[in-house]
Amino acid sequence: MYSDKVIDHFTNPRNVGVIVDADGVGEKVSSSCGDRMKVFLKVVDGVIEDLKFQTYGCGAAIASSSMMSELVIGKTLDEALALTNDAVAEALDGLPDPKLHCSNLAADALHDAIKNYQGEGA
Amino acid sequence: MYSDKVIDHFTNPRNVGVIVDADGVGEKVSSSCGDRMKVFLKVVDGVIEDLKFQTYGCGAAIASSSMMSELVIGKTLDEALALTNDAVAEALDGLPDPKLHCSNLAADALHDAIKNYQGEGA
Amino acid sequence: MKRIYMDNNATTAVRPAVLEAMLPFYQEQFGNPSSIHWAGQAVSGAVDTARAQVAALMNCQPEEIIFTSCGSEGNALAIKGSAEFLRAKGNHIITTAVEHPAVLDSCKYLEKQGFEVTVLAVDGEGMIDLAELEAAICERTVLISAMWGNNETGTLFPVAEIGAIARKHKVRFHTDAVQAVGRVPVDVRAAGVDLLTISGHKFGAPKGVGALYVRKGMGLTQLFHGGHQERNRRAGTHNVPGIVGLGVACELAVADLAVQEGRIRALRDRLEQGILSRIPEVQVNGHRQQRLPNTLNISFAYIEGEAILLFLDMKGVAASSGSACMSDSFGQSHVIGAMGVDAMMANSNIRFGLGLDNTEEDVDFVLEILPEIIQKLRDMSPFYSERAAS
Amino acid sequence: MKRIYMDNNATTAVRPAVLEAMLPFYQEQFGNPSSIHWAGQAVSGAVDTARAQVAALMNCQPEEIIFTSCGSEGNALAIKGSAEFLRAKGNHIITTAVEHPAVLDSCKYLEKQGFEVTVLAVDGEGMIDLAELEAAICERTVLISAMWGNNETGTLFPVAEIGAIARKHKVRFHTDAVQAVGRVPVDVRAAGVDLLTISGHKFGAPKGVGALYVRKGMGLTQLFHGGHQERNRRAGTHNVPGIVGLGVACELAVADLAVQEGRIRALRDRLEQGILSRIPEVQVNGHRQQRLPNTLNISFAYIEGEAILLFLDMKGVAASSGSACMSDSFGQSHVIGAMGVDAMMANSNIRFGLGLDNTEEDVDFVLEILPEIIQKLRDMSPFYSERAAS
Ligand SMILES: Cc1ncc(COP(=O)(O)O)c(C=O)c1O
Ligand SMILES: Cc1ncc(COP(=O)(O)O)c(C=O)c1O
Repeated sequence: MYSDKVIDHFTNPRNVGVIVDADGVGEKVSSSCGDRMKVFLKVVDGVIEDLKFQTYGCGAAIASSSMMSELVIGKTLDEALALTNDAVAEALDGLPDPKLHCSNLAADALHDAIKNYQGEGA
Repeated sequence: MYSDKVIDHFTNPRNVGVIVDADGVGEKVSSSCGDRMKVFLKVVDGVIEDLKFQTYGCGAAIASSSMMSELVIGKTLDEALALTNDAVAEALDGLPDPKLHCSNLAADALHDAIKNYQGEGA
Repeated sequence: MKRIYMDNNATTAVRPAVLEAMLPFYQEQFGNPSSIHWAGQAVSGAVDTARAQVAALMNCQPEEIIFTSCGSEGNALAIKGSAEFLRAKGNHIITTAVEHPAVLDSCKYLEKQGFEVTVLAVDGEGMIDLAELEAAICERTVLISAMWGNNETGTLFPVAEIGAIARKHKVRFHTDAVQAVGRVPVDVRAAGVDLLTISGHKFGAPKGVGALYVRKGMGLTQLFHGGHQERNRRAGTHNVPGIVGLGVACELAVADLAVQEGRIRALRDRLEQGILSRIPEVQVNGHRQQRLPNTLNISFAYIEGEAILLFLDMKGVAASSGSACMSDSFGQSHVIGAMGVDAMMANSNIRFGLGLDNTEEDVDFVLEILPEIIQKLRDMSPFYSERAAS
Repeated sequence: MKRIYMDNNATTAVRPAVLEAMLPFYQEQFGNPSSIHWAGQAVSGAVDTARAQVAALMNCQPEEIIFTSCGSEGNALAIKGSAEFLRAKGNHIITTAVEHPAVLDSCKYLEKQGFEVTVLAVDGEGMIDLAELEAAICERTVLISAMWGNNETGTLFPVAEIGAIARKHKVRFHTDAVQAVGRVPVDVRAAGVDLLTISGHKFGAPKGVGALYVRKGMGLTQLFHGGHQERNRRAGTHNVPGIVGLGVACELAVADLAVQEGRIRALRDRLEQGILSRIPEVQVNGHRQQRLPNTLNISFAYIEGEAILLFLDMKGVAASSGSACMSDSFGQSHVIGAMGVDAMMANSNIRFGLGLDNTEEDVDFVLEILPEIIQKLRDMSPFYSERAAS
């Protein structure tokens, strides 16, 4: 059902946790399945230096969160804002159709965190 | 599906044929399946001395005809008139439900032949 | 006693490669393909493979296949499911007088629900008239159901022409290909078919599994509700071993069409010619040219069919009179009746359905014993002696 | 890796004696039981034997058994077939909120056809209120459909009491016993049931076969039309190997009820107690006393069920969240939802369905790995850290 990459990221999720003094905090709750993701950012010179997440959800949601974190750490905020949910799913070698919506959490929560950071920094 | 007796009488039907100078001839056609039986009698002193039959029909119809012939040869006309379709089926160790009506031909055609004989003799 | 099976239109033995493919799915890979764990995932791939194999046989997309439990289910789902789904559009259905009871009785059921059914007549060879079909189509017509190959006579309908007419008038077209598949090429695209029924046990897959092709975009009201299986079109845990077997049988069937057209047709023709030359007053029922290569339906004057079958059976030869489903019901075949065959000939029709296991020796054995059987029964028949006397 | 299968409510492996009994019917005794020749007669006796075995299991007459292809078919035939048949008498049906989708969606279909459906609520343990049931019955009520054992929680309905109420009001009573049969005694006479559904693959028979008990005198409108099979109540060539397997599985099930009540219940209780004592903030879903002996449905606060299943799966343990049919659809279980379980607990429910093959070692292995899995997921969950913080 799941690709090897999904299984890998689900089994050993990267960057799980909280950043107590985060520069930005974002959150997304799925209206369809109740899955929930929180993203904590550390931003230095417009670059995401660190990112931690917490996820309540299925295997696809957890793997998407983990993959998202790998994709954006070290990237600029603009690059991170350009990350789409589809790109996360693609980086995982795809998700089963009924699970595609679970990958939506990851980019959305990330963007929410960036907005939170920018809103505060503005 | 069929008892051994049915198979035996079907495979080696007794008394098939015609009696050219029969004392009585009877016939019965099934309205439900088109099966048809003809009975030829030789009667001596009120006793069926010989009986031949011709049957167009399924295995059950043929076996019933044959069994009927065995049951009544040597019997008095009264005894033969008392023979029922059920008795024929029973003597064959029974017939499958949907084939029970096929045994109806035999006693009916016999009774028709006896009536034909009695009508002529009266 | 050697046993010769010539009733392959009733059912077939499961082919060795089919059974072999099925066996791992009873005890080792026994999971429910809807389950996400190892036991489920191990088998869901097998169901996908089988779906692709079935689709390849009939030239459609895998998603267009619904697995069913038998031909009767496929026909009921196609006909009732279409009629109910299209009810708002119209209430008229066209079918033919020689369809399998699964089709005819589904239509009768719909008549009670307010549908109007036109039953097309057939000629003496069991063929419909395409002009009559087209003339029967009206504004309210939502479905044409006409079989690919007839189960009693083997007559093949001109499916592609029916499909063209259906398409022209934008009417949905279902065909019961239960007897055709595996015996003649069946291509749903080329034939312009919207729904097509097959049943595994007629071509070397096991009993208890079949499939319905449903062209993309054709909505259907379900027969079984609940489970999301088969894209919500047919609930129920997948019959995994049966489905796997059906897939393999479809793959083999593609490869074996040449055998059907070649060796099996030759055996059937040998049997037909042999009977015609050895036994007087017989009549072949069905279309002379457009016929399944394995099927011979033949009537013997003056005698009754079941009696012939019993004698054949005692010699080890399994054949049938009309369809197997008829064998313990009364009355003559509605197919032979619709062809206008007279009652006595209709009552004596025997169907030989040849299969992959039959040999020339089998045919010759039947040709050797049959004249004697027929004569013995004719000698018992009042009709025969009356005719001889006249 | 050792594989531990604890999803026997989704499906079971075919039992060795069942498969052994089936095997001769694929290639040697492959005939159509409706055929009169040797090939057909050889198998029609086998179908009769199986029918008697199924009847014996549930204490009914063999003629009261209709062979089907699955539980979904049985439920659809019982519910739609009864409703349509009794339409003139009334248009009201009573069912419960925790039925299998095959029942609920059959009722929804009937709603579209003009039937009115009362769906009885359940309490926190998944139990209906008999007074509410009786109060729901009205003049137009033609059918009550209430399951024997729930597939997600194992909760057992008081079937005999429901039967008594149905009888008192002369309403037909159908029960879906797909999960109950083979696990608890199922006696249709004692329970006063009119229709009862079983599915082979839930108790050691193969997928693709089931049965519906139909009490003598209960008319049904068919789902499949045509063939005279099953006394004209279900057309379609018999799935002979499947039917033979179902018969043997029924015979074994009678003998094994003591194992279910004894060894399997003990294993289930060991698992339940073990989890409760090792992991905080868990909750057992379902009735404490009236429950299938093999079933444990349990929720773990703060985390989601599929993630738990995946980690179990990676350790070789197959379990399920809710019914297998749900596993690739969204949303929480309608059963757990109807019990009023809060959303987060509902999303984390795991069903362990124990079976004949499970051992004490299997249970202990699960008890060993589960706490770690739960903790790992909780450590990822925002809900858990928020709760810890508060
Ligand atoms: C209670 C219940 N009813 C009906 C069914 C449907 O059975 P099947 O999958 O054999 O159609 C199931 C199985 O999922 C079940 O658990
Ligand atoms: C043409 C045709 N349609 C449908 C059927 C019904 O198939 P099944 O017995 O698999 O339900 C048959 C088989 O008897 C058939 O020959």
